[in-house]
Amino acid sequence: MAQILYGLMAEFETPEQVLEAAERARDEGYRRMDAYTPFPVEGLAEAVGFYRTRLSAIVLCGGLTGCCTGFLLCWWPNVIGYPLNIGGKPYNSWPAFIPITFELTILFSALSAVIGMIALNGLPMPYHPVFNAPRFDLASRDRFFLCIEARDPKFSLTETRDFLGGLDPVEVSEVEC
Amino acid sequence: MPQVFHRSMNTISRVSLVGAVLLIGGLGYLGWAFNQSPYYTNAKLQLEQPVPFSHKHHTMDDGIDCRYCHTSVEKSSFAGIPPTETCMTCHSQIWTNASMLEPVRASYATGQSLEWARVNALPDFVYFNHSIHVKKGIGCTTCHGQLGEMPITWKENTLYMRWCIDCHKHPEQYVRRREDVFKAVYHPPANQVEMGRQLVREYKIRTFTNCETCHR
Amino acid sequence: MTDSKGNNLNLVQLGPQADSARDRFWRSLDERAGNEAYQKSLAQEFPAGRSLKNPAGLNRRDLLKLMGASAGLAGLTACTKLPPEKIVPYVRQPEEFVPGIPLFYATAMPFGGVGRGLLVESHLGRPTKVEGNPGHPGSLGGADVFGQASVLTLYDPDRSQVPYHLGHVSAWEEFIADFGNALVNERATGGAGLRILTGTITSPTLADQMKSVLSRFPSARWHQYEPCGRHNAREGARLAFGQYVNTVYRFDKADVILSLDSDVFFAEPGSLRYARDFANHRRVSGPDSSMSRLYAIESTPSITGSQADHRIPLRSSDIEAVARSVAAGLGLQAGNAAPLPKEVSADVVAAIVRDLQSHKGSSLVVVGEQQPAAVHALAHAMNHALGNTGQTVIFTEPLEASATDEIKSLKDLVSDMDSGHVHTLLILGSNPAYNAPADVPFVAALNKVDFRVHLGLYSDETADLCHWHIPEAHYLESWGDVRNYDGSVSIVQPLIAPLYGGKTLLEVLALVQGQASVSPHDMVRGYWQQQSGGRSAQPAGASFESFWETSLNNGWLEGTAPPAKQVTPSADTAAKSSAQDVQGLEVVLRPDPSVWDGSLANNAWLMELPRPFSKLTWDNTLLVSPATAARLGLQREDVVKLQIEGREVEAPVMVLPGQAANSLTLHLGYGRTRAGGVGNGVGANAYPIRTSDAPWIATGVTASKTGGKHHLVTTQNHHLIDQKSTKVEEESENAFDRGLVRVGTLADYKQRPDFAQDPPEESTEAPSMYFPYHYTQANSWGMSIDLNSCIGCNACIVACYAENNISVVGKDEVDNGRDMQWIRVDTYFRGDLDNPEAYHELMLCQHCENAPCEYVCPVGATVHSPEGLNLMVYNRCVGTRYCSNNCPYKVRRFNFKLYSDWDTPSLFPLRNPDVTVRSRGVMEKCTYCVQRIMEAKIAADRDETVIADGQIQTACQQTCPTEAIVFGNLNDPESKVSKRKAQTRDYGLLRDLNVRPRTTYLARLRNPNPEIKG
Amino acid sequence: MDPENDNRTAVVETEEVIAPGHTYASVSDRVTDMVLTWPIGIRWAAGLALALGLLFVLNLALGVVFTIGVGVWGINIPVGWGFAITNFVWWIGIGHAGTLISAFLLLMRQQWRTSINRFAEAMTIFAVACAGMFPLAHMGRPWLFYWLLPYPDTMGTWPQFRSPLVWDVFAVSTYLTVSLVFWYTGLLPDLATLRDRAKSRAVKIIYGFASLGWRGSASHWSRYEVASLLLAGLSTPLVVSVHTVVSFDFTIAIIPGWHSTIFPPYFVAGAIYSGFAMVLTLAIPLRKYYHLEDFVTMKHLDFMGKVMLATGLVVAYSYVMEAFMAFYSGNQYERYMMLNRMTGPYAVTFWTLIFCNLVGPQVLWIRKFRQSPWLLFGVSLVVQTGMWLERFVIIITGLHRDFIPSSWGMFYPTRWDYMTFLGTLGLFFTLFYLFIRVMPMIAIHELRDLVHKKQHEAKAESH
Repeated sequence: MAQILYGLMAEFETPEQVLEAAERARDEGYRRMDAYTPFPVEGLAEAVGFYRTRLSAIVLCGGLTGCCTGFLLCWWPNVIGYPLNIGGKPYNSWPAFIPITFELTILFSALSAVIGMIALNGLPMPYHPVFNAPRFDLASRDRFFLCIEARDPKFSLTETRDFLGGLDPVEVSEVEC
Repeated sequence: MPQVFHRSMNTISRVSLVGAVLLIGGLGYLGWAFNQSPYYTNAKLQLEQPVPFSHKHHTMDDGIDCRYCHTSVEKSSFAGIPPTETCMTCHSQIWTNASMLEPVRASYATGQSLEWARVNALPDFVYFNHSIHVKKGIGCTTCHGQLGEMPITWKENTLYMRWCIDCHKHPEQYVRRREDVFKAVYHPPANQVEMGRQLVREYKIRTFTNCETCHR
Repeated sequence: MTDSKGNNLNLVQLGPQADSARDRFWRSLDERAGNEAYQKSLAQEFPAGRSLKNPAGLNRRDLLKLMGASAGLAGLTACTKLPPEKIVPYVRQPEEFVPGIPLFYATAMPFGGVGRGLLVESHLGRPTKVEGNPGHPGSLGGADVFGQASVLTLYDPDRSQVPYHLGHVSAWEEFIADFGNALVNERATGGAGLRILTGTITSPTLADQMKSVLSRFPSARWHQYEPCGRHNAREGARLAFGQYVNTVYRFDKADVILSLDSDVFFAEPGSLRYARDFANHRRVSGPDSSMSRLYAIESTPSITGSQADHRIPLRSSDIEAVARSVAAGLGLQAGNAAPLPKEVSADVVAAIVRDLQSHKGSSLVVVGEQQPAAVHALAHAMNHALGNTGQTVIFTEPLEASATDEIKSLKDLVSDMDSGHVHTLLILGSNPAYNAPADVPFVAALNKVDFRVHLGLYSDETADLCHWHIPEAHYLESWGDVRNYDGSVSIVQPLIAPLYGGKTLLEVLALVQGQASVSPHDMVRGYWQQQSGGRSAQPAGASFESFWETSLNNGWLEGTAPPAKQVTPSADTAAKSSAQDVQGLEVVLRPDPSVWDGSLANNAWLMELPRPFSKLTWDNTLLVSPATAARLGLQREDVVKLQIEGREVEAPVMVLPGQAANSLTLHLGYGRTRAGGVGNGVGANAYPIRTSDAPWIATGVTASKTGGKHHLVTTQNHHLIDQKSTKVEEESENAFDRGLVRVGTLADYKQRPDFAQDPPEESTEAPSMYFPYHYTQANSWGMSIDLNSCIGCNACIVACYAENNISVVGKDEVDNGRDMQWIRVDTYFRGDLDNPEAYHELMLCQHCENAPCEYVCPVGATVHSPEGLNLMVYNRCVGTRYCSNNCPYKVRRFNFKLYSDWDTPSLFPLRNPDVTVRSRGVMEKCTYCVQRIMEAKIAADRDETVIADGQIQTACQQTCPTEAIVFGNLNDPESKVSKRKAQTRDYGLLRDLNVRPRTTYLARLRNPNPEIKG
Repeated sequence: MDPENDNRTAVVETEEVIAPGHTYASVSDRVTDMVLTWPIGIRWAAGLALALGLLFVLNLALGVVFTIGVGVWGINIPVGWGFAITNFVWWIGIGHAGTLISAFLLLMRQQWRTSINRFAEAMTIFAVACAGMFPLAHMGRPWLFYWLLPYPDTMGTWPQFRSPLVWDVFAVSTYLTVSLVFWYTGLLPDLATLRDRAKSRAVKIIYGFASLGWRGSASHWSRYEVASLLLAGLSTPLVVSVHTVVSFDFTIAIIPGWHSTIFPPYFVAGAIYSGFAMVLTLAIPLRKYYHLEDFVTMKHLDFMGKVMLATGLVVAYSYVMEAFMAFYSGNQYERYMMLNRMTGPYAVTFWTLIFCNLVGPQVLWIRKFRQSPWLLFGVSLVVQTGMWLERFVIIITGLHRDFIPSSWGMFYPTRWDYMTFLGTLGLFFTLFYLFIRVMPMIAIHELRDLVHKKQHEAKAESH
């Protein structure tokens, strides 16, 4: 069959196994790989070569934007846009503007956190080659997968298959694009 | 095999996300556009009138002053709509049997009033006073448009509050010399703002944006 | 939201000639007369759905209908486009009309036959607002509730709109024909069968007409009967002087006043003037000012009594005894003085006597209409003995064109009718079928009259029994004249052509003389022209034309005031006493403070007006003193059956502090059956227990609980803590704890002029986190209310109704706590329950500089103007009611439902075009009459003048008979209001909240007699 | 397994946060089956029907309110706010527990949050939805609600940003949005599980879209965890701020009984109090009906009981301080208000609330009671009643007798008041019934994580 290969997928039964496998693969010099687990496994991300995310920075920017927006939203109409004498209070009665400033800060940061996370994860992505792996549905239940991708320079169908086979997986399967 | 979707679905889903955002924005814009549209504001709309009265003809060709018909514009909140007899002062002499003027003659004969369709209507909770605006050097055409160029009268502006407030905040951009107030066609001079500032001082124009100015 | 401004573009519809308007009504009526449903609705005279009692139409169908409308309005404010409007200009415009600028005309309102001078505001021929006429001797600019409310009666949709013949729609022309036939036989007999019944008539022109009628029909008779007229006063005068005279008091000269059961500041024809003189004479500008002293002995709390420095609650039938012992003290042969009632000690009487005697010529004894003629006579004797005659008491020729014993007059008429002598009866502007005394069988006798004609504003109880009913012209639609309290003559000039083709008495009398088409204007003018020939009714030299013009302009005729009359009471006056039964319970009948004798029962403003002291609306009750209530085991709302000589009436009980023990008060004017949609079936009709020999005080009464309850609705709760205890109720206790009402005696005040001041830590200068706003504009508005002058007459409330298009909500909604009055008269009691001091306090928006209502509004619908007004922008309001919650004075009013009447066309022209008519879901409140302020400001700016002090008057201030309210510019130290606020008596309510109210009060002062303890 | 005719006997109660013997597979299957394979039970359908009935009542009531006006309620001058605002505060308060469990306990690394946070968050969202309705419905002209939103209108005007009501708009909408996204984030992996476990293609597609194609990649998980932590960190101050802002509606006003600095903490504590009560009200029947004793264990009930006790005591302290300050302040208006509250026309409601919030819950001191589900259930209902009454008393007694005695009045609720309140219960339960059928009511991936941790601990002990 003339399907292009996405990579080789090894299935494991425990998080410890997949973690060990990932580290071993890394020592073997594989770089383009990813692990798929039903719950976050500590250290696994680092093992497959993912170190830090920019998410926090994004959220910080979001928060600051929200903060400024909030205050200006209250300040501008009251001081510039349409100043009115409200109960004898000064136009810029900033203490009264704090709640809205605060709420918008939270709102903006929260939204940037979620949207940032989804975007950085490249979602939505309903179609992904790994779903072609026959038993991949277990990845969201009780099995742990390690996939070495074909675009990895060191990738070779036979050697990689042997390498993965050596990590005593439940099985190793080819994943088409 | 757990694959549920075709690969094209990735593009589709992302595009549709972007599309949704654009759609919301677009709807917002449409709402705003509708709000400004003549359909909604009646601006620039020519209404059906019993007599196709032409301000252009009467003010420019005949050179009749606004106050000849709108008698109370300088002393009352209401500019005044001329009674039929005002029309007849001339039209008992000229165009005495123009068919277009039949309703006017009929009204004069029967005592039944002409029913004009209102062109510049404000909501009833808005209290506008013509006399003070005229006194302060705000010309007819500033709000009513270049009447001297209107064969059939239409509403020139939206008459939205935002529009009123704009002038109430920056009168210098609109005020004119008192002698020019009743010009049926008026184009502000190049130095409007500079002249405006000077007139604002001269006419003691204060910028009222407090509510009781118009709402009581 | 919409307002009636739309209408003022309909320039033609209601001009003074208003032809097209009249046509419209006739046409529509003709059309409707055809269909059967309308016939039925005519039968019961107030078509359904027109009832004002529930403007919001509380039955579901009406509601949904109305809500449809409100939904439309909703849209109007939300995102639908404005509906297309028409502009309908005049064909020929009256030159005095400038659209948008109101005109003012002087006229006079005949009330109980006597004139009240008025100045009426007219927008393009629509009278919208009644004010007192400043140039008028009887008004001096003040107006009372009846005058203020009269403009609503004019537009009352329930007024009769067409002549009825036997209950069917007919026409004036048909009446002329029919009446002509009836008169044929009368001419033959010289009018032997012709009788004319009117109320009290003071109009010279009318009298003149009547004279010529009687000369044409020599054997015809003219009868007068005024249910709440001044019968006893008249008879008292005749008892004392052997002739009828009119009594005029001069309160501006009276230093010591003894009031015997008299509500002289409310119920007299001259009340407005009396109240003004009294207030001015007591006005305190500083510690060196003086005050007159008022003793009031009365059976039920009256606004006069609330002003008294010493008030003694006493059964009306006991008062004569007190009067006699006072008279004896003054050295008069006071006849068989009954023993003093236990409530009054001899020392008190002695003290009063000494006080009176030490003020010979500057003292005054006044007696209320309720007291029998003998007491009136006694008072004349006392005033004479005190040398007050010509000083504080002036006598003139009677006001009545022909003063008679009206009760006897009515009795004669009825006996004539009964014996079948009467063939043609004209009942002109009165309603005897409802208000004739119970022992005068008017209704029974009426059926024996062959041809009965009724002229009236409403197709009322009497109209129902007559062959013909002719709609009467409202005084704002009529030409005429009328005498004022002092005998001077006012011209009644119309503000609008009769809306429903109503006729005046003059026209009917003219018709009797065969003149079908003579205008009342010509009659009045003609009469005075002819008079001016003879009597000196005009300054010499001046042409009648100019005299007439000035008279119309002034509202009254120069030089018509009759000269003072020298009369002395006959020696035995004091000895004449009325044989009054002084045993057991008494019931005192009084004209109602709102609907008077019942003729105003269909006026929704008056119906919803909280009655003084009880704050009751939409009812009349049996007022009972706490002690008596405890003794008889009566509770508020118990229905009680009163029985007097087989006559009986049932009424609910209201326990009222200050009511005299063993004296029950019941107000007349209720229980109408054909008043109209508002008045029908409201309250209990007291006339059935009213007899001709004791029209006011009925003794020998038995009161028994029926076991029933009737729900009473008041706008201010008085929770009596315990009827037997001596504590006043909870609300008042707190009011005084909180320093809302501040009172001192004149003596204390001279000692401590600043007794009313707040302690410094509670001043408006309390520290604030924010820098205060600086009111640097030329004007900065504020108000001062002198509690020492306010008599609590309610006129301000009705004035506010008319000026600000305030809606009536009906009994149920008032019960829900949703009355819409912008200004209210709070009443608090101090002292023991049986005789508490009562204090009136006007409560309206205080226009706080740090307004708590403003900063909580989410949309900025209520904000502050640079001139210190607390603005309410109706069209911006979304109705969260947060502002009202946060208003410490609770002066805001909310349209919980659609209260404004969008359905009744006849009410549209009533509305003030300068004030927005509020729609459902919108907050409203007192605006200091911002429309008047803006009008003046624009005018001043346009004409490059400045606003003079006093040029802007709020509606409440303008109508106030005692000038208790002053409004003006605080930035002008010379303005009246600044001067008042500079007084040491000035204090603000709840200043400790640091809301900095712009409305402040002058503390109340009392001037008790030091000789009288407690 | 069918909940209707379940033949298991003797439920095994456990002291752990999760019953022993569970594997990744068992927990996944157990929770997903409830959504995917269990048939619709009669009792569930009946419950939904009842809720829908109440929902109809809500429509009717709101229909009348919108056509006739808020005048159909018992409100008046002086009592301008009645049931509507009471319900608003009550619902908002209830919402708080959900966010607190999912956010605060997450930050505290509390394991016992795991099996209750999901439906607690759902509860939050539905409660806030109910709450959000009232400010709108109580307006005199609700069709103009958008004037409270800042947008460039044709009038050149803006909302009045000093008004607590505008703060409410921002606080509540922010709260709703953040709760929603937080909830959805938590759902992502579980939706993936549902997608993978679903049999029919249609269901797969639906959950497939909903899960955005989540595939559990290691890098995703790490970003996911960062995001969750940040959200938790943001939600915690948010949830505190929301009820603080709600309490501003009263504290900003000058009305005696409203104008008090103690309100913010007192309202937040009260909110958590009533919120946990609602969680129990939902959890206890749920665990019984769906046999979740393995996941929602005695330990959970015990902890929630303790939380209620703690917050209840804070509330009690606030009541005492409120009363004390009223007299200690020497302010005569405050003093009268407090006396009137205790002895006036509304004394009954006041003392009822004291019983419900102070006296009743003291039974929670006793461990045995904390661990008897039905008694706990009873207490939770009592507390919720009490908390509703608390808001009622604050609003009504504050307003009905304030500064000027002549304007004193009374508030008598009408049938429309009651119908509006019952109606929102209908809305709430309708949403909740639907939720438990289409969404995993327990966070599956967190359960797996929990199983993993438990295994670790087991190992650690065995070594």
